[in-house]
Amino acid sequence: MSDDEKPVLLTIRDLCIEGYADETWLEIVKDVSLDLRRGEVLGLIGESGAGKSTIGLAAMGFTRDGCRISGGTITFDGIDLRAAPVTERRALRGKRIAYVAQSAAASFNPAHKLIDQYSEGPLIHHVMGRKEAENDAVELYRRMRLPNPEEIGFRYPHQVSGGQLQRAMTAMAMACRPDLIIFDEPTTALDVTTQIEVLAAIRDIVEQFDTAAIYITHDLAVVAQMADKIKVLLRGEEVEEADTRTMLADPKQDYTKTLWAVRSLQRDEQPPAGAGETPVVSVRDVTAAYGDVPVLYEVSFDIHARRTVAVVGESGSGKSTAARVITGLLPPLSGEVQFNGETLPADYRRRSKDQLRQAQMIYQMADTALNPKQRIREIVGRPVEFYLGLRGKALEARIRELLHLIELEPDDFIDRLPSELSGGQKQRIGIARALAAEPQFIICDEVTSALDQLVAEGILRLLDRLQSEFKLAYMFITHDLATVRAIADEVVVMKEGRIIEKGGKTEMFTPPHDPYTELLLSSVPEMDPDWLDHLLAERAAGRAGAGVKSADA
Amino acid sequence: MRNTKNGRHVLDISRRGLLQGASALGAAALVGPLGTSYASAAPKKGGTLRVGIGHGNTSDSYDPATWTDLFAQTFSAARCGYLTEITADGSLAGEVAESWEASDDAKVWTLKIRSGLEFHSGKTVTPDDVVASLNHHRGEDSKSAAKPIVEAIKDMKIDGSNVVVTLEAGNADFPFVLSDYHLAILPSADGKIDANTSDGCGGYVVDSYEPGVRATMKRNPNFWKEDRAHFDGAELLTIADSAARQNALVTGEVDVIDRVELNTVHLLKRSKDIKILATTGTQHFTFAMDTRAAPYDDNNVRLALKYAVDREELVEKILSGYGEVGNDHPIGTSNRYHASGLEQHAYDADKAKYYLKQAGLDSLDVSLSAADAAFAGAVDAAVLYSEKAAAAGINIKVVREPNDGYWSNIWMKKPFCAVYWGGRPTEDWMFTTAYASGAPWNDSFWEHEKFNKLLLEARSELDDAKRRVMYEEMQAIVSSEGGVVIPMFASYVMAHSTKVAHPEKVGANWSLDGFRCVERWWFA
Amino acid sequence: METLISILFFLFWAALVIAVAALAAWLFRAVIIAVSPKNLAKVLRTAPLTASFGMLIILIYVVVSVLAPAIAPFGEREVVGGEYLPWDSTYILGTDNLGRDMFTRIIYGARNTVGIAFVTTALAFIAGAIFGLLAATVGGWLDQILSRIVDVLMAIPALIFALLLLTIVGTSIINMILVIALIDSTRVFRLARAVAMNIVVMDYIEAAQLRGEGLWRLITREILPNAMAPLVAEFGLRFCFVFLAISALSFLGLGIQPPTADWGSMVRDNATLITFGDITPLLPAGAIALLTVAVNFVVDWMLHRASGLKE
Amino acid sequence: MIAQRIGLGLLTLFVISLLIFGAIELLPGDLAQEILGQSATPETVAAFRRELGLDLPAYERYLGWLGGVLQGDFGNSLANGRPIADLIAGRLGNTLFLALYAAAIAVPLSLALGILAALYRNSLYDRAVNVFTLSSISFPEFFVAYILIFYLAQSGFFPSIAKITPEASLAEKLYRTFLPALTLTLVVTAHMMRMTRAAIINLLASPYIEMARLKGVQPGRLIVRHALPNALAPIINVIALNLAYLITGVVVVEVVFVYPGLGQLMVDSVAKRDITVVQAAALIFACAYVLLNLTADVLSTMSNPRLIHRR
Repeated sequence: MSDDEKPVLLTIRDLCIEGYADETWLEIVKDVSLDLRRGEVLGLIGESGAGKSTIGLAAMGFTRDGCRISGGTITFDGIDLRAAPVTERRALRGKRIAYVAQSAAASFNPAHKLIDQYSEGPLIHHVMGRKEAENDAVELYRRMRLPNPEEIGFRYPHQVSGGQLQRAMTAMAMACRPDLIIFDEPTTALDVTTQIEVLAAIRDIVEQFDTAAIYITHDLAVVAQMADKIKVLLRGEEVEEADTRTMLADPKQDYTKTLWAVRSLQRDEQPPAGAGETPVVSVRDVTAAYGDVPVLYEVSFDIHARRTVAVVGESGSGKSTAARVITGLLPPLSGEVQFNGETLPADYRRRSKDQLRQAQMIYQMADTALNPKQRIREIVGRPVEFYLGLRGKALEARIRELLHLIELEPDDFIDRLPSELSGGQKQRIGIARALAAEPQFIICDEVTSALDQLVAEGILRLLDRLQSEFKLAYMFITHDLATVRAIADEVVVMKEGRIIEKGGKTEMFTPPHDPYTELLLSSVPEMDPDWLDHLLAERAAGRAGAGVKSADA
Repeated sequence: MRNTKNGRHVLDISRRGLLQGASALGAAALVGPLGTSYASAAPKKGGTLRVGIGHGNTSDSYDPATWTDLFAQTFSAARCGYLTEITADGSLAGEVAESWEASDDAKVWTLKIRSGLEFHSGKTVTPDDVVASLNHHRGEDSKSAAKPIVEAIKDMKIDGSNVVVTLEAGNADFPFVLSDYHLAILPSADGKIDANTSDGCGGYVVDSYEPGVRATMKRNPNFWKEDRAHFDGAELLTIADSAARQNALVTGEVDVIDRVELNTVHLLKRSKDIKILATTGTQHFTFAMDTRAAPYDDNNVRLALKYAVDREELVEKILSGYGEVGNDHPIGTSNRYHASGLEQHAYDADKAKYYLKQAGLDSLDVSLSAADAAFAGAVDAAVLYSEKAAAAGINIKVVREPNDGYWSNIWMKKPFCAVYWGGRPTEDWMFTTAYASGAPWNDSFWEHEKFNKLLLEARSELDDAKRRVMYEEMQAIVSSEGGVVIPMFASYVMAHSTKVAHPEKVGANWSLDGFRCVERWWFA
Repeated sequence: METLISILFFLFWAALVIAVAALAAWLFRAVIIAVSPKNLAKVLRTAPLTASFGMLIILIYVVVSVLAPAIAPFGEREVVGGEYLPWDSTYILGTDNLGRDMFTRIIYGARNTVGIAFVTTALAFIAGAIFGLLAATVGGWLDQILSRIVDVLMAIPALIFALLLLTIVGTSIINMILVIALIDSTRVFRLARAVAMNIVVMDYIEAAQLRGEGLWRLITREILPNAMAPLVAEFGLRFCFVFLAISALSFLGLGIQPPTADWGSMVRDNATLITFGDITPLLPAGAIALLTVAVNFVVDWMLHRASGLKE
Repeated sequence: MIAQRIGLGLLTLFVISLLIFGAIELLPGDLAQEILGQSATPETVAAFRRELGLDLPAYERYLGWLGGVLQGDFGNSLANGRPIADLIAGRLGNTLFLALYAAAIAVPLSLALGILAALYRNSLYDRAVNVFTLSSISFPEFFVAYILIFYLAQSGFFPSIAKITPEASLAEKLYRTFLPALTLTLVVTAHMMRMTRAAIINLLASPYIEMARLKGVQPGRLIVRHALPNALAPIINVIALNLAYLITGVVVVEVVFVYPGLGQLMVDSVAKRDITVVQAAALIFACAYVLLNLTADVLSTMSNPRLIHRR
């Protein structure tokens, strides 16, 4: 792909960007430089807050509200984007530099049909007429391998699935045949099986039109498939930059090395519980529905003390619903949930305080799981006060103890508001709140999926430690098989409300698999830059024989 | 005029006018004893008079039994004929009744019905119509506000073109009573009038009527009075908001308005296209005390309260000078037997204190209920009263009551409240209505033996001098012992554009030239 | 030419007023930052000039209301001279229709009006917010019943409803406060319920429910703090609407008891003058408008802070 | 869903009729006393009551009334015997005419002002519009009306009273009712404009707005084409609320401009305790409110492709 002879399209020198926070301007990008040649794909990688998106947007001469470029130059094809007047920059956007956002579902305007949004760029930049643009859209939809390319453009965004939307957005970015596309985490919000399709489609089209691209992601395996060269960022500063293969094989900086090492976290399966041991939680033949829509069909599984059961599946598979049945938020139509052999009332409102205390929950989005108006002291202290009746000094001491347990310095954190915490710290507070009730059983609902890998790893290690310390039983809901590998003892694979397969982790990761499990497992990207090529080739061959169906049909 | 002797009886002209009604309305108006004359400004015909009236309600109707406000009154005065009419100078003229004659005890009245009168519908006005029209207000099932007025009628008989009315007791003022605005003469069939007819025998024929909004009329081509009804047509508009009323006049939307807001009359006066017209008659504003209840049952307290009100200030501030001070009796200077020689009550904190002490009190705490429904500015008047009374050790707590329902819930229910009286054209009528023992509207619940006796005697007394003595004595009694503080007589303040002309003498008995501006006025 | 001069004249005055207001706001902000404790000062530093202007005005109003007897040259109900005296050194703003000092009445009006409006709005918010949050939190039949009741109350025109109720119960200040608060609380209910509906779906509410928290704590500790921002914004507007309601009621003859001075009734009492080009009624009306603008400037700023929108 | 809403609406109407009936019953005094006013004597009042059946127990009268209404007969005005259908038809026409007239000015105006304010937010224009609209809503309606009369009627541009006759041409009607319509416009514009601005600004942080900006969309198009369609639901609701106000809440403006609308009829009828007319008017107002809310809901639904184009 790369070709050093091609002319340089984008040059950024010593870029500094400031963001307005806490009444002052803070530098969020420091002295970043990069060069991008025509047709070249640069992977920008880093954790959240590394300034990836900010740099990506700056490459379009754009800053979000509350940010400003404070230094450096951005030159696109000879145009100084900092000096250029607003109208000139606006004329470039969408026409010569396009953008593909992280969440296509949020970035498509819900009020307009896809094809109208596609045509808008060509129309306002006077590249094509409406009819021409619509025909072009169908062509690009076809190239993006969207089903029903003729017809899909006439749908509204909400009528199209996430993977398809992401492809439609890439098509839209291509509408004016730009010289440069910024991909801002385009597959992060997608299920693994869907991600493959989108990645393949993006790669193809960028190659076909010889478009230069900046590919922003926090997922190394993904960037390995897409980029010609990789730049690693940390807190707004460049760590290192190198050709993709070089970078993967031989990272120079310690930070890069730790990034690379994250994926190696793994824990051995705990010995299975004795046959006579009563499981802490036992889900028995649960069938449940939201109103008239059935979501769970006769689901049964057990969770024993000190063991972690990972419930795996894609969005809509019913894994979160199972958790809601267990917590009593959704009384099942039939079946029951037992706790230490005792049947729990179906509705949480009829459960005793002690029953409620015994089962706690940690949520995926720490942002919405912590009351933004309460201080840490109250968030963590309330369950202690509520369940255990501690007051005054004893309460304070217990809160501090809990904060120690989750490895946060009490003096520093006890009086903060959730908005004053980072994502990982918030999730730790969520864990502390669950621990505060001194439960036997904790449901972890995608607790790491919103976090950077390094942070996620820390959380997983913490959970692991706490489990052995307090003999906890975990139900771990996730779609990420790497996480499963890292923490689970048992795995329950769910699809469309049914359990496809369940068993010990070792067993589950060893073939032969159920075809769906196989699909899930094979879709997890690997660090090998050739992984995607191989997989696609394999599947193309397998499609004729095994008939594995894409989940994103 | 009072001392002119004429005929068998020693009577003055107005007296004779009373007992033997002269049909000569024109004569009365043109060459009346006071020399009232509009010959200098000869009326012109034509134009449509637009009158903005502060009254009028969507629940109004054609039924004379329900008329209460100025809109209905002005409307019916233009549309309907009455048996008698009080002319601009306060004398009585015949209208549907051409003339009348009383028996010596003033008990039997013979009314001669004018011949050749026609309703707008073309039907002739007959004595039957007159009897039916009066009967509409009589009888057990009558829901008419005029019922108390016609209750005195014992019997009515038709005698050719005459209607002979027999009263329960003699009443020298009976023809005056017949001018009451409820007693419009309407066409009848089978002895009953159709209460909802738009017909009438007045100067104007109804074009349209939307209660609470507007009425339009055009001149009755067959109107019998030759020097009246100069306008081609008239439009009466309900404009309840006083600012809107003034603006309508200022912007030329209407030609005449009534009830000019006194707050701003000085500003309105500045306009050279607008003239203010004020007449002082019998309208007076009062604060009525329940004389049955403590502390008002003690006349000393009542006197203290009478001396604690600054009448001049009220006239100046509440009426903007458009009025006269009252002397705690309801007979105004325009009444025939006004007692001009009585000592005038005036603000005197020491006297008030003195009377308070007489009542054995050092200070007095009372609540005074008021609402602008009582009269415009009643609440302000109460506030001023309260301010001044404080100096005499009387603490008046002003209670603003809702306008809505004031007459049914506050008046005659609360022991001390503001009241409005349009007044009555005769002393007897006024006293009988509101001061006689047991009268339904005796709002001070006042009982005075001597007063009641005098009232009865005066009613059927035909000797004018004797009547005067009696009525003056009654005024003195009411003033010094009555239960009503009457601080002021309010003028009717109207405004009209300079395009409108009216006779020099304008009726003071009611607003808008005794309701009759449509009939009496013209465009200059 | 003359119009041009008058326009220029007007613009000059407008610019001058704005400049003085801005300067006052700036000085005020500097002063309160200096005298506030550190945390507060940090927040105050973010206040735009409009907001500090608003705070200045509100502070002035509060001071004037509290110190009314000390500031006012005459007594609230004292008749000091002839009616409608012009502005001069004794009667700074002239006298009213009964010869009471206008300036004094406006100062006392601040006390009565602001007090009544505050109590009314506070009541409306207490009732409306409690029921609104309750409906959203409990849901089900309680929500249905409360919502239907509010629907019914809102479907009756507010002014006519107030007229009916006040005629039934009588027009004391207490009754007026209660009636206006009742009518306003239906609007607050709708808002509180809508806002709370968005909050109750949050995970932290679920967490609290699963913990077994009681309704009262759920509402007061978990939901209310998060619903404050839109409620406060609504409070700002509703607060000012109370003046209007009182004013409209006095138009229908159901105002505040005299001789109590309140701006709504003062506007009404003197309103006719405006049709003669006399600006007297503009004084109380302007006092209301200034307060409305001031309150909303502050509210806008608070909302802005709460939304975290950086512009 | 619509059928359910209509059912609920009918229930609301029924409850309102009960409520209003009860309220009128509770009002001190009755029709007989109010009609006769100061001239009422016990005898005449009794006769009046007998004739109108006011001496019957309240529930009998209510049931009688309800029976009539269910058969489509609203009965006659108790006060003057006119059929209520006739009485109200003309008034309703007038009310709707004025409401639509005012809405025809106010809605486009407030949308335009709101959009411009969102587009140039925090600019001088935005602040000026903000202050102006806040001031205009903090003036009582009648006061706004008087000011307009002073400037526009006394100088002869427009008539000060909105006297309309059935035979007047449309142009004349529009001319004669211009001032009341303008007054109402000033009263409702601020609210709608502020909501439009807020609804749009609310969306400006959305990813799809950023996306549109990154496509090179100009600010005007950004607001109109990308933000506005998604802000329609709250805007429609505010418009519906204000339309409901224009129909039900304008009694003060009707009084000032002597415009024969329903509000005035209802206030008059309340004053006279003419219960049948009050009931009919209240039901019409409630109907307008319910229907407008229903329409707003349907329109909001239709403005949201997610709700009309199901998957």
